[in-house]
Amino acid sequence: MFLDCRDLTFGYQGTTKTLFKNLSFKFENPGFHSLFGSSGVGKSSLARILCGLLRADKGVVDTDSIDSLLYAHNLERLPGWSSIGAHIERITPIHNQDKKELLIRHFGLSTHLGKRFSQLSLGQKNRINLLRYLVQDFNVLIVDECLANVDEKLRARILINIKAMFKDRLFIYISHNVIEIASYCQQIWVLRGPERDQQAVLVRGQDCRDQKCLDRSSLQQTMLEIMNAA
Amino acid sequence: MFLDCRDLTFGYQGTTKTLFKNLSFKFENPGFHSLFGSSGVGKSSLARILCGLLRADKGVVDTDSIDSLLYAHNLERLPGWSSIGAHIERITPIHNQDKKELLIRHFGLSTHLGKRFSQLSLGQKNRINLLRYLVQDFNVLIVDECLANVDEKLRARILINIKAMFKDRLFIYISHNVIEIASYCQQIWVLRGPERDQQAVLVRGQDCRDQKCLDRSSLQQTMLEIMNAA
Amino acid sequence: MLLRRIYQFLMIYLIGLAILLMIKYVVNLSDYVIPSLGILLNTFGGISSTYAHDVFSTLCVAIIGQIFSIMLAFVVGILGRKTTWLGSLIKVAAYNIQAYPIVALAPIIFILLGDGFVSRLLIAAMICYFPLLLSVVGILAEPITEVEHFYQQTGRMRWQLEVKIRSFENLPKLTTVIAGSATLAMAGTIVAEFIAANAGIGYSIRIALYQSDLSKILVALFMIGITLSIYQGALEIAGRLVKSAWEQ
Amino acid sequence: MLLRRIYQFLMIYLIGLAILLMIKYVVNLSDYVIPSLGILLNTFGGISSTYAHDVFSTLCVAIIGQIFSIMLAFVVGILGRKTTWLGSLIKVAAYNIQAYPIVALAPIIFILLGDGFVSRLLIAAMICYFPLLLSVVGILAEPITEVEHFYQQTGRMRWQLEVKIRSFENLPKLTTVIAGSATLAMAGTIVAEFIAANAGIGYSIRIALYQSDLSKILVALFMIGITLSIYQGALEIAGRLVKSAWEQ
Amino acid sequence: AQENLTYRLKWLINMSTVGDIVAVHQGCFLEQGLTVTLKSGGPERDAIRDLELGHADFGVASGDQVIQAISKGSPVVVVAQLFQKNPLQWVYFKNKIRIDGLTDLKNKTIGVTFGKNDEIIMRTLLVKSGLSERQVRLYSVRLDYTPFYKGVADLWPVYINTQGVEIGHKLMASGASIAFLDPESHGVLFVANSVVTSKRLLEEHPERVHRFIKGLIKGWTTAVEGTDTDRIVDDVRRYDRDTSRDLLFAQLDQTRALVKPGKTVSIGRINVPAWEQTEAIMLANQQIDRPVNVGTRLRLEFVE
Ligand SMILES: Nc1ncnc2c1ncn2[C@@H]1O[C@H](COP(=O)(O)OP(=O)(O)OP(=O)(O)O)[C@@H](O)[C@H]1O
Ligand SMILES: Nc1ncnc2c1ncn2[C@@H]1O[C@H](COP(=O)(O)OP(=O)(O)OP(=O)(O)O)[C@@H](O)[C@H]1O
Ligand SMILES: [Mg+2]
Ligand SMILES: [Mg+2]
Repeated sequence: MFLDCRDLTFGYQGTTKTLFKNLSFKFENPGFHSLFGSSGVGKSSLARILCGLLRADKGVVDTDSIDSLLYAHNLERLPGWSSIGAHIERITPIHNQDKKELLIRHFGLSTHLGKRFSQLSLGQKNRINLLRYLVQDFNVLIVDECLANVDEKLRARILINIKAMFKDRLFIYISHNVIEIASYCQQIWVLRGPERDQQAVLVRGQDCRDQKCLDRSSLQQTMLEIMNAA
Repeated sequence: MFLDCRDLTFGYQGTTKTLFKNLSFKFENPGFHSLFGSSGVGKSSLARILCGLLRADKGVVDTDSIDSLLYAHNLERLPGWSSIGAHIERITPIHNQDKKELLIRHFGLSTHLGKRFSQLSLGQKNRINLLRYLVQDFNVLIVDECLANVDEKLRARILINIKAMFKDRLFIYISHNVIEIASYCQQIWVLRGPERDQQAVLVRGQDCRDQKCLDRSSLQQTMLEIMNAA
Repeated sequence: MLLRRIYQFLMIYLIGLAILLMIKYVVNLSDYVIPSLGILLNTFGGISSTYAHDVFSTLCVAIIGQIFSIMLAFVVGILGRKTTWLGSLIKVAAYNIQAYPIVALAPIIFILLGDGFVSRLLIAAMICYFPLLLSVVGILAEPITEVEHFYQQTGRMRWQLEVKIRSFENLPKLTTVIAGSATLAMAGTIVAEFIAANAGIGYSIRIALYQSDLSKILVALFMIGITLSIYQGALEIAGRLVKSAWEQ
Repeated sequence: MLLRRIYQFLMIYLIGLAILLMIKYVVNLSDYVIPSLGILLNTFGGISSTYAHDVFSTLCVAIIGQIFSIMLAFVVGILGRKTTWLGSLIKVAAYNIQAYPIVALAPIIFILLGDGFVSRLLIAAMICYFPLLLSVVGILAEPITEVEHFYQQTGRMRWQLEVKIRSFENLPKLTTVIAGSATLAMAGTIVAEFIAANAGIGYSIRIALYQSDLSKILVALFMIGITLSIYQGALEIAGRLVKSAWEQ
Repeated sequence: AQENLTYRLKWLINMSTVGDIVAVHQGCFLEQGLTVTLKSGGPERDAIRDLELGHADFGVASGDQVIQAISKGSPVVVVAQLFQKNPLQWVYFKNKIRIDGLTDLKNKTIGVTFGKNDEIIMRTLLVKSGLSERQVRLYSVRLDYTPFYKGVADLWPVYINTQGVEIGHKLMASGASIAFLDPESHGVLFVANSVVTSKRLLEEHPERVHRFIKGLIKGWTTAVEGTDTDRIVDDVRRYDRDTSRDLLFAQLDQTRALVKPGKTVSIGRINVPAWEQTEAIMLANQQIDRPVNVGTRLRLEFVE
């Protein structure tokens, strides 16, 4: 399984600026990968192109090896007519019920299932939204700042658990937290804007599977690479 | 100028859980302070109480020394009928026009002023929203995850500039980024939930004024203190 | 709530009446043009029980008509919500029919359906349904992307779900319109009775008009107003119950 | 767009006509119950130009009435948007008046205002304004907290701004309702003419009814429909222009 | 100098108001120094109200309206009576039913407009016929004629000089034959269109009333006796564009017979016994609760 994009060119209609110009990158195998770049560089736009919500002006998105690609972002809301527990219950396929239970525990949401979406804190909203994507059947999941408002401790726990539970899936994790990306991601594509001659640079991350794997200096090294690339 | 809360008790109507029970804390002087705590502990609720959107069941919020307290959070939207540049222009008092120009530059928004709010990236939305509060006349500003979706480099620059420009104001910065809080904040109140016997613990931060001030080991120390308190 | 509605209505009615009487005495008009308070009270005593009965029978038709038109508005709203050719055809049809004043359509309706209960109902429903339709179309045609995104992504979106999401997000607007359309259902039924029927308050108003008897008309307006205040109050309470049941 | 509206209208009209004629031949009704196609075409040739002129004069009144009622709906919507006592009194008044079928109010209107242009306009506006009012009240009463928060916090909130924010966020709904209410303004004007005026298509319909001439009524319906399709199409285009001007 | 007057009619401006139209358009009022504006009427606007409100100076009202208004204290006076015969009659299919005497109404379905004067007239006819109300079926009339056409109702009320002509024409064209039931031939007199004004105008400006009536009677005389019928019909067509010329000629003939039923009758004459009978009928039907002595409001001096 891979996700290959070649020569993407794109600019929003009505604006003169091109966002991507012949952008090419490739996520080569399942695992926890990342799209990184400064605010406004085009990560969310790229994600929208990948999942088909936007169409590139030019170029190819090769998704032949992928059955189902989902895009989760952090402005989503759950419907308000039932509790989040009831909602999750309804949208989980039967064969994923076990996963659901486990995830609810890992995500620290057990005591909040009776609440409506509007009664949650921001970080709780973030978590429940990501959770409902994880219990779907997918090959590729783009996670666009879905945990931006969750505290770091919990976020680390969540990432580690996701990595353990979904080894065969391809994640594209979009976040501004450099340490996190350097620690947990494998292939990190850093976007740099169309004015730079190499628009996307690949950095290899530490791809940690638990909280203790961290070798301080190599992490430092990766972080530097990322920051320099961006 | 100070912000003093004594014996706050609060729980959302229709829920049984009390969020705060005789919570007391005090921000003692102008500067860049923080409210910290894990997701769902009640930071945003507390902010809503401080600015009067919610009413505590019991307790006193002493704001006698404060003329104007504003609360900015990250779900806000700007009206869509004009460009963000025009909006900012309209809502900036004349005597703050210079500040406005400076802030737009520091916030990296100069090239986006012609856009509508809906055409911005998430981080750009975050920034323009915070900016419009900063150009108001305020004594206290609560910043509730307003920069959560901005990249770290830019965020650091923004914080340093805010601290330099608004020395006489009191900021309460809510964020999940521990390094950032440890580095830039002065008084850090860590919320821990009503089941712990000391509901809020005060940690002194590094209160850096530029990017180079960091003394690695004392920062590490502060971070540990914060993490242990939470 | 309900009580407030009633006494607010009374206030408005009395203000209106006072203005009429003032004109009467200032311009010095005879009882034929504007009845005196004495005549009015007299008429009230004489016919209030008959009229109460009439208004009740009208209200029953109005309620059925309203239910009918709520359903119709949703059906058309659901079908017309898409910007497809068929959707817009249905909308054009629904809009056009409304442009025809009922006075012009009535003969055709009577030819097709006779002048029994069904015609009355149809006319009532037609007058009441259009405002509903407008709101329902407006609401159902507008995507709520933040909520719908997930269902679109996971291929779960069905029209029922779409309708449910959009209705829920616009619940306050919908209940305003539905409660408000009660008055229209009532007005519609009265018009239908006025044109065709031989029962109901509309029929009584017609007779009063032929007899040039303004005092009867004023009594009728009073009865209609008070009944409607109660009905609308009840609808609002029901709306609040639905809302809290759905949201809690 | 405009063209599509017109030929969709034609389609609907022809379907309706076909049904009527079918009934005529199936039940074997005479020409005076339902006119034959020949009579209809004949009538059309004879009176279409007069009727076209009538419809145009009606349309002019309708447009003024619609503008008037849009303004009225906004005024009442703005005043009635708060949940204060006065707000709810205004809403009750605005709702109650609507419950009275125009036929019952007409005599009072004529007593108060005479039977000139003003009364006609008032009746037209009353019929058209209520659906507008319902939507406008629904829209203006619902806070858009994410946008309004800043203005509340900084003490900048004025009612004008509140109205602007809520209107803007509900622009598609508002334009749907305003475009749709054109049909109601037309219907209202026709009813007013039917009751009171001595010009316009409503007056012609009354005469046709008086003469029991269904073929003339069918021609009138045709004229009304086609005019309205054009007017509504124009309104929709205007709505789109406003939207793009405001949003871009 | 010309004086401006407003003249409110009872119903639409059509052949029933031919004399009024002629008076306006053939200069009869101008000769009297009056400029008269015609206003059509309808169920929601009656002339007597307009007189009181000052919206009109003269008006046309039916006998029952006048009596009703007097009973409620309206200062209205009658200065002329336009129709000597009430135009209201009942149409029926001759090949379907046969009405020779009033008793033939037995078991028939009769259209009446509840609340309007045709209801009272029919009830009076029924009283005269000796039939009880249970022996006929009264059917509520609405705007269109479909129930009659479809045979749901046997008799249907029409104004003989306008609707009667149109419907008769239509039905004749399709081979049906119709007849009319005329209440007057069964002894029921019920006054129709009459000219009214307010007491005040009469007292303050009797000469103005005089001139108005003079002009009006001249108009009606021209309409009824004039030979230039083309011009008369053309004048009516200014208002009633939708009725064909042929029909208008037929309507004119019918109207003439109502306004001047016999050689000896002068146009505009107030038929006092008819008014008294009208009052009696209304009293009997509890339309008014006590006698109003309508005779005191009839001003016979304007029409010789
Ligand atoms: N609908 C739109 N129309 C025009 N320009 C747009 C639109 N949406 C986004 N943009 C612009 O495109 C650029 C990229 O936006 P995008 O949301 O993809 O950035 P991002 O990398 O996700 O940023 P962030 O980290 O802040 O979320 C931004 O400069 C933004 O202003
Ligand atoms: N309207 C509400 N009704 C009931 N409970 C609520 C409501 N809003 C928030 N809560 C609950 O109150 C608790 C505190 O919420 P709050 O938003 O203050 O948390 P927070 O500290 O800001 O968290 P985060 O960092 O995730 O934003 C949460 O458990 C949340 O579920
Ligand atoms: Mg983004
Ligand atoms: Mg929060």
